[in-house]
Amino acid sequence: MFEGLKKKVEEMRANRPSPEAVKQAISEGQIWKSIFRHGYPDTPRNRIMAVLSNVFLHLHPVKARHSGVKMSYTWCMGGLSFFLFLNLTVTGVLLMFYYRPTAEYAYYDIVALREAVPLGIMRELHRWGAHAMVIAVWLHMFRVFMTGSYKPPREFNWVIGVVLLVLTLLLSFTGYLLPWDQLAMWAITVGTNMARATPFLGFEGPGASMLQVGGVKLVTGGSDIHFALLGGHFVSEATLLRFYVLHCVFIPLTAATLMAVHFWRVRKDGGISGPL
Amino acid sequence: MHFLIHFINALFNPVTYFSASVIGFGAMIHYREKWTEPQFALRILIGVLAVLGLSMFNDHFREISTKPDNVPIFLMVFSVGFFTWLSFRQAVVNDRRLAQGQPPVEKETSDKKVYVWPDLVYVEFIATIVAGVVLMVWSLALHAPLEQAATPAWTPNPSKAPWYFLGLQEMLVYYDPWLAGVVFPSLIIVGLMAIPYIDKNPKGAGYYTFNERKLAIVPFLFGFLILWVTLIFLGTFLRGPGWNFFGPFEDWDPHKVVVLNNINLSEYFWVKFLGMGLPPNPLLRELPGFSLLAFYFIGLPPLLTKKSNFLMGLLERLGVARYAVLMFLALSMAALPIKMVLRWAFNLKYIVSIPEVFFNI
Amino acid sequence: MDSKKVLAFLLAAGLAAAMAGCGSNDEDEGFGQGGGGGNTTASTTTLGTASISGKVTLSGKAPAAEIISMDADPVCKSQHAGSVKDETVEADAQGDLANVFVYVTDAGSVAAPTTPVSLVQKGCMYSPHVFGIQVGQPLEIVNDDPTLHNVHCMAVTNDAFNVGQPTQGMSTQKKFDKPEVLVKFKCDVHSWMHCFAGVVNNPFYSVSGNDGGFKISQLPAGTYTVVAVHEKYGASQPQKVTVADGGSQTVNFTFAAQ
Amino acid sequence: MADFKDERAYDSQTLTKWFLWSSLALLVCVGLMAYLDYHREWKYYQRRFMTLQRIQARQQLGQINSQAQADGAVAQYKELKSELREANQDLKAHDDEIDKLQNQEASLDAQMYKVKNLHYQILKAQISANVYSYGEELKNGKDNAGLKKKIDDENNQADALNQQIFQIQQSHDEAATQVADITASRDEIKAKLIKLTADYTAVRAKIQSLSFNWLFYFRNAMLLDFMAPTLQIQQVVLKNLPEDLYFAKTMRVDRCMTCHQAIDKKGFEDAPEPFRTHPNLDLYVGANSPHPMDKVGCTICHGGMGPAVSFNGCAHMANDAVEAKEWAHKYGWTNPELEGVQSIMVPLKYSQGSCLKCHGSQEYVNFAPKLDRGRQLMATRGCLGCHKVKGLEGLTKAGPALYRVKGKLTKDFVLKWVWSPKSYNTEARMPSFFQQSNNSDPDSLAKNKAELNSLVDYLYDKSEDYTPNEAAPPGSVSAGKKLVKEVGCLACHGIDDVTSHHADFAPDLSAVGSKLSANFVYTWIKNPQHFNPDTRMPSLRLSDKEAADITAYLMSKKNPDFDQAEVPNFDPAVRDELIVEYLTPQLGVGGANAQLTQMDEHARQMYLGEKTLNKYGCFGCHMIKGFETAQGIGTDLTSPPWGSKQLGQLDFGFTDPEQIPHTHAGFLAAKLSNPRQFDKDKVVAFKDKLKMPNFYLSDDDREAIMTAVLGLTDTYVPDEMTAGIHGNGPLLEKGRRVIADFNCRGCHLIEDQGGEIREMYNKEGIDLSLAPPNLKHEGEKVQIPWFHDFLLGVHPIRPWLHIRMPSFPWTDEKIDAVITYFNLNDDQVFPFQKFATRKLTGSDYSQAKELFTQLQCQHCHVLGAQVPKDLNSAAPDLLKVHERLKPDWVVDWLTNPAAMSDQNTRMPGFWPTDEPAPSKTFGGDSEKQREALRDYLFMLGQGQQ
Repeated sequence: MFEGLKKKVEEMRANRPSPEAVKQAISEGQIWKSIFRHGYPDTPRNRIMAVLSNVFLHLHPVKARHSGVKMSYTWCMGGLSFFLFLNLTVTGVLLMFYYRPTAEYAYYDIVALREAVPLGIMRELHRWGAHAMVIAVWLHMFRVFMTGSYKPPREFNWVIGVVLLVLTLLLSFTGYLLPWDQLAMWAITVGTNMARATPFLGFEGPGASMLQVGGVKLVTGGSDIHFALLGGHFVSEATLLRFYVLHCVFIPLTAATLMAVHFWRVRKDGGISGPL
Repeated sequence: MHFLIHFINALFNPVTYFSASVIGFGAMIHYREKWTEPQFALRILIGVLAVLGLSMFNDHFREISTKPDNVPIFLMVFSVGFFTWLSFRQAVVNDRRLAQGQPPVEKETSDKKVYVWPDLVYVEFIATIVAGVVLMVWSLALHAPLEQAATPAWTPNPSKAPWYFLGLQEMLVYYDPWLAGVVFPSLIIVGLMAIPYIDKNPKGAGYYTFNERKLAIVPFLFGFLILWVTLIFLGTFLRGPGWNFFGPFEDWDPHKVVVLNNINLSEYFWVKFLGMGLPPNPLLRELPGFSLLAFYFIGLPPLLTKKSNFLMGLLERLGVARYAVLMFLALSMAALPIKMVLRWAFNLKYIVSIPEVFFNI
Repeated sequence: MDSKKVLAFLLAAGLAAAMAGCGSNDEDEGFGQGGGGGNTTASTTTLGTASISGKVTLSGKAPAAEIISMDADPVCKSQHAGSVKDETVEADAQGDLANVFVYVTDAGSVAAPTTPVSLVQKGCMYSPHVFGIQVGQPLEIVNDDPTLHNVHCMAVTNDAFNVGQPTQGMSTQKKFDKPEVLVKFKCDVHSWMHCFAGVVNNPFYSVSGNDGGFKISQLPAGTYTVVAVHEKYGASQPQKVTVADGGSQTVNFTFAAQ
Repeated sequence: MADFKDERAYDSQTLTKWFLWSSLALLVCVGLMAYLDYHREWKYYQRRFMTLQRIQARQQLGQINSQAQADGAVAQYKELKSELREANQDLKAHDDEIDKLQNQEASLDAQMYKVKNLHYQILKAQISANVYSYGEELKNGKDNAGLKKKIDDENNQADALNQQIFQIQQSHDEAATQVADITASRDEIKAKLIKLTADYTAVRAKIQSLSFNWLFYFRNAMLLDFMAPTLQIQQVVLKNLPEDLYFAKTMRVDRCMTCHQAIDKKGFEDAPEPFRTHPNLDLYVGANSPHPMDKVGCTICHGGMGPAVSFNGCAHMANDAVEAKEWAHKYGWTNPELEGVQSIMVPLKYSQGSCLKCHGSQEYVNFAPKLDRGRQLMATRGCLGCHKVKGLEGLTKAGPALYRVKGKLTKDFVLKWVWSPKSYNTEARMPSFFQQSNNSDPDSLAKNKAELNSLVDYLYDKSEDYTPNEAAPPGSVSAGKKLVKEVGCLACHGIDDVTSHHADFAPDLSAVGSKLSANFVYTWIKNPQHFNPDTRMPSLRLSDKEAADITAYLMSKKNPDFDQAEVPNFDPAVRDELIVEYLTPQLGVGGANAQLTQMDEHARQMYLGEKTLNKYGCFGCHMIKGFETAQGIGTDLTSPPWGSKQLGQLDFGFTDPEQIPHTHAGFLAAKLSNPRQFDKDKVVAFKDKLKMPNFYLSDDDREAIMTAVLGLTDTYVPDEMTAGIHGNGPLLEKGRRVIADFNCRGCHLIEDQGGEIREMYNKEGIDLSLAPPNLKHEGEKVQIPWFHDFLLGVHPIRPWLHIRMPSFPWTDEKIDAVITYFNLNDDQVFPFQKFATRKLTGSDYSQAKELFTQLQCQHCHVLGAQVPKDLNSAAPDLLKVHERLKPDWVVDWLTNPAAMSDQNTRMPGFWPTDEPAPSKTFGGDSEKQREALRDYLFMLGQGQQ
């Protein structure tokens, strides 16, 4: 009964394929092909295909200046800023599962992250990542300036970059409030107090008292830009919610959109800059 | 030892700190050939680390510098230092080549193209991993700070803004919030955006150089390194309770008392100089201040341009509009150090002071 | 059952199979397995064959025993032919001190016997004046006088009690549930009446007799700390003694008369 | 491949190496992260606690074993085992039969399944469906007869099946019964065995569940511990004690029990921390205690971060430097207070201060003796004269009234006394203002002397005249000394040579001979109100002879050194200088000098005297004419609550943090031990120097006051959790205020606290039944009219006691407050009821009388004129029972005297709970006997013999 089977097995053993043939079979097989559309990228064609056919890699051109891919030239700070942004998005989403932006819970949710929540370390990853991103963005800008890479045709991308810098700082700033501890509240208090002094728009700003209609002041402590920012006269629960929404929805979406433009412009403006 | 600590603490006051950083900045520009030598740089690094290590023996310094939220400042200081060195190093090398008529290093290979896979992708991937490792180690080693639950019932002393805004908070010492907190930051953003449109210098695109772009690099670096980074450092480590200045090894005593007897320009002019009372009309009272400002922003640029061949050349190269914007931005930037000096030298509080409408400069 | 739990169950089953060999297969029935943690002092002990004996003496001049006046209650007075002496310090000419409670402080506990210790009030005096009793062992208090007595136990660790015994022949049973050396008993009706009990959790105690001698027996082999306690002079310095099976050691205690 | 190698920017090998090493580093980091995340501190403690419990269970097992050995259970067990073996042997013969029966059962089971589950239930479902269809058709006007019939048929079938099921069940039961019959004897033995070994088996199972076996590791394994981990965070959520986060109130969550696992479990009293049982589970933490864990939690009393589960996250606070060092070594602990953490724990030695959070509106907190002591000290030492403290407002001032100081003390005495109170008497309560660390320089000394002299002149100028109305006859010093000790002076006063117990409610009398005249003392102790109508000093109803003896004794208590000390004199020039200093701010230097020249000597003394009085705030402790309602001069300790003050608000001056920790407790300890030390190294003008006087407190007293002050916090506690403000609370507190103000607890135990004079009895071996009575159940005990009359006109109840209940100068208001307090505290019906008792007649009466004789009540009790022989053991008069005692109390008292007062009472229990009644009267019914005896006693008093 088993004789036939035995024979068959022996036969298969005698004809077993070499490792190379297995590799070949896999990388030329239908599944591999359907996913990657090309073979292992060790030939020029496959390398081109690797970049072209991959949704993540197609940010890149197929080929780049030899001088531009050097670490000592780019410092990789733009890339790291993006990586940190991604990292912050992922950890931030995880944190949103645990965090409730209300005066009642916000602080103790953070305590819980420190004390009890499994992998509460994501809060550290998020906070330190944010600090690192601020520094990375500065250094990226520093590098771009030092290599004169804002010069034509890249002027507008530099402008976008400046906006992204501001957004990065705002992201960090709005996030600073969320732990709802003394450090957070007072840093935001100090940081937002200046809004009261915005010329014309803040009630303690120059010119605000000139905005009157029929003797009624238009800009008061309850109707100025500071109030709009905080949702009240002081940092309070309304501020927490405002900053939460800004931090989690509004600014990241804006930044992501501008980043797409930024990257796209890098490609369209001739890739990583180099001497002409 | 005790004496040394006292000496260092005494040395760290706003005047010496700021003057020293400006002088240091000048020296950095001037002696770039020297300190960009790797050997020399290594020695500086070792020296800095040694001083830092020794300082850690001081309880107060250790307490302040190991606060979790202050660690990024060290990261910033060291990375900015390193990358400044790196860029200057490459700039110096390129400048030497340019002086000898050779193209910059980048030019040699810029015409060649390499496949993005694997060269760039691989490098990016490794950089990502390394950054991930650094972030994880950092997160494992240091807990994110968490203080007491928020309450407006008591104010921590000092109350500080997030560290990246400490430069602005430092400006608040010299300017009112509407300037330091609103106008200057806006000018910084606008100024940064304006750079590519003002800088008409066609040279130095895509490679490191200093000699070809002196005019662009010096003000930019002055703004970034002096008015931003060192002020953050100052705000973090040297500003204590009551926003008073403390030496690096000095205890932050909340009861420290500091002389504060600053006087407005109008008082200088009307009371001290003319020996009469302040005019009741605020506009008249502040006339000297307004005149001074008008002179600074409107009178000074043409005067300087006339006197200086260099500026004249610049005007010709840039055209009036660009030149005017440039001058305005440059003078605005210079306003901070100028006000600092006026404060230290003459205890000048405000140049223009109309508190009735919150208009103080 | 959600899928996570199914997965977990499969994993658990696999692990269980793998570990079946190392699981403990102790039979969960019957006495005698486990227990007695060995390294702890509160362990239980079985009786042995060693013994400790010795003598308690009083150095210095013993105070003269006070004569008790029983004038207040004629019933008491009538029961004694001569004068009655206070039993607080009972020492003879050689200084042999009676009524000293001697016990081992660091032996394990032994289950209490069910036979009661008896405390009799006779002639308005307690008999015995000092006695030992085990935790959980019954104490039988008997009034043998035709007058009112009350038994006021001044225990601190244990529950105190105060029982009136108005008629002759009345008896009351009590138990102590914690060790306590010494527990005072007094009668509030007859202010001179008092006695002491040493409550311990093993039978390794003794009370010195009129010759000052005592003997602690049935000890298992081992090293022990022995302490003598007197109602007036308090506890002695502890003494360490090592005894072997069937062996006997001598320990003497001396109190200084004040 | 080789053809484009030159186009590479990087060397593949290098990149791969970088990639390899960085990936490895990343892997290590991820692993480390997961590992550190999994290994939490609290898990370690929970595992250790398992071990601890296991060891305990093993010991228990050992005890069970030896107990089983002792009471023969082991032998019984062995016997049962062998019986079981025999029974099993016997059963072998029936094996076939059992097999058969069991097979039968199995097949019946199968049948049952088939009939019940397959046929019957399906049929039932069908019927339901058909009934529905039928009904539906009926609704549509169609009567389907066929279907109706079908339903009926099916119903019949179902009934048949049901019958079948019943029969199967019956046969099944029959078979089972047969099996049971055969195995009955064996099963009985088995049941006995199980019962015998139940304890043992349970403990074995417990040990099993506490073992680190594979199941433990499986359930708690990394990534699997989401299912049913045994190691878990424990917590209580306290809805009724929310935490005030300023913007919102949030539920308090305490997780302390995650590590303090045995906090509510008995049996771990001696275990090492963190596994120790909470002390006094009947009062705290225990489920039946007034502070159960699930209602009160931990942090409301102990402070700290409730939701934290790490040693440092909880903000543990070390008790002392030794513990701090140990913790630093063990847990890497640093003082959280110095790091700015606000919700720090309260060091254990101050934890009683937390009682104030809920009990702050109460006069005293019975279970917090240290806190009570601290608050009492704050009142008696005069802290409250200068500092405002919530809950301690409106108390009697700490020092004597100075309205008639002229007639009591000589000027020289006052000068010397205020200059240095301690040189008069080391126990003096008057604090020292002068010769302190910040005013001992020659300049300050000269100025202080000028201030002092003008102050005394001022006080004497304001004083009324007074002359004692009686002259002291000669007396015996030794008899006086004995009296002082016996009659009860020592419940409030201390004297150096009389007692081992030192009361400090009232002034120490050790040197009173140097202070007062004999006539004054004599008049004073006979009638304190003669000198001061408002004094709290009571009368002890001393006879002339007794008063004379006590006077003689007290006058013998002199301090010769003080008598001979120099009177502090002053330099008028310095005084004038001070006056100018005071005048200058308003008048300028010139104006001030001009003003001075217009003042004569007297006016100058009066001017500086008044300024000095205001400067030092003397009126805080003394009643001084015109200053009765002046505000205290010290920092308000309540708003903001001192314990919650920010550290930055405390001025540590230039003191060394190594010597004086810059914490709340550190500040307070330093302030209380040397109040002026924060002026050290400071340059301060004379008038701005720190003024708080030195109280020379003992370490214990300082700790008590610190407990009371650190306990003043702003922790939010809702009204419903606050004690003493609901229902009868305010009425109770009113009475307690009188009790505290007049130091009733100096003698009496009230709510089981106080009775300080008992300390003396204890130390000196005096029988405690001779001490003042325990007033437990006093409200249940005495009738209100009697109580009122007694307090109004105190008379001895137990004449053989030496100590006397004093006669207090109380108004009806105070008496009412006290009586109301005692009654409400014992849950007496309000308004208080009247009592009527039964009249005994016939055989009831004769039996009661017999019982009265049998129990020999008169052996101890006085009965009118009939007095027992032995007065040493005498007891109160039974003829007074009817007017003094409440009937219910009498029965309770007879049932268990110790429970109604304390263990020291001489009254024995005649009716032991588990033994027959002592008498055969009333059919031996204890209850009836006690009631009859009570009624008999009530009749006795009303003359119905």
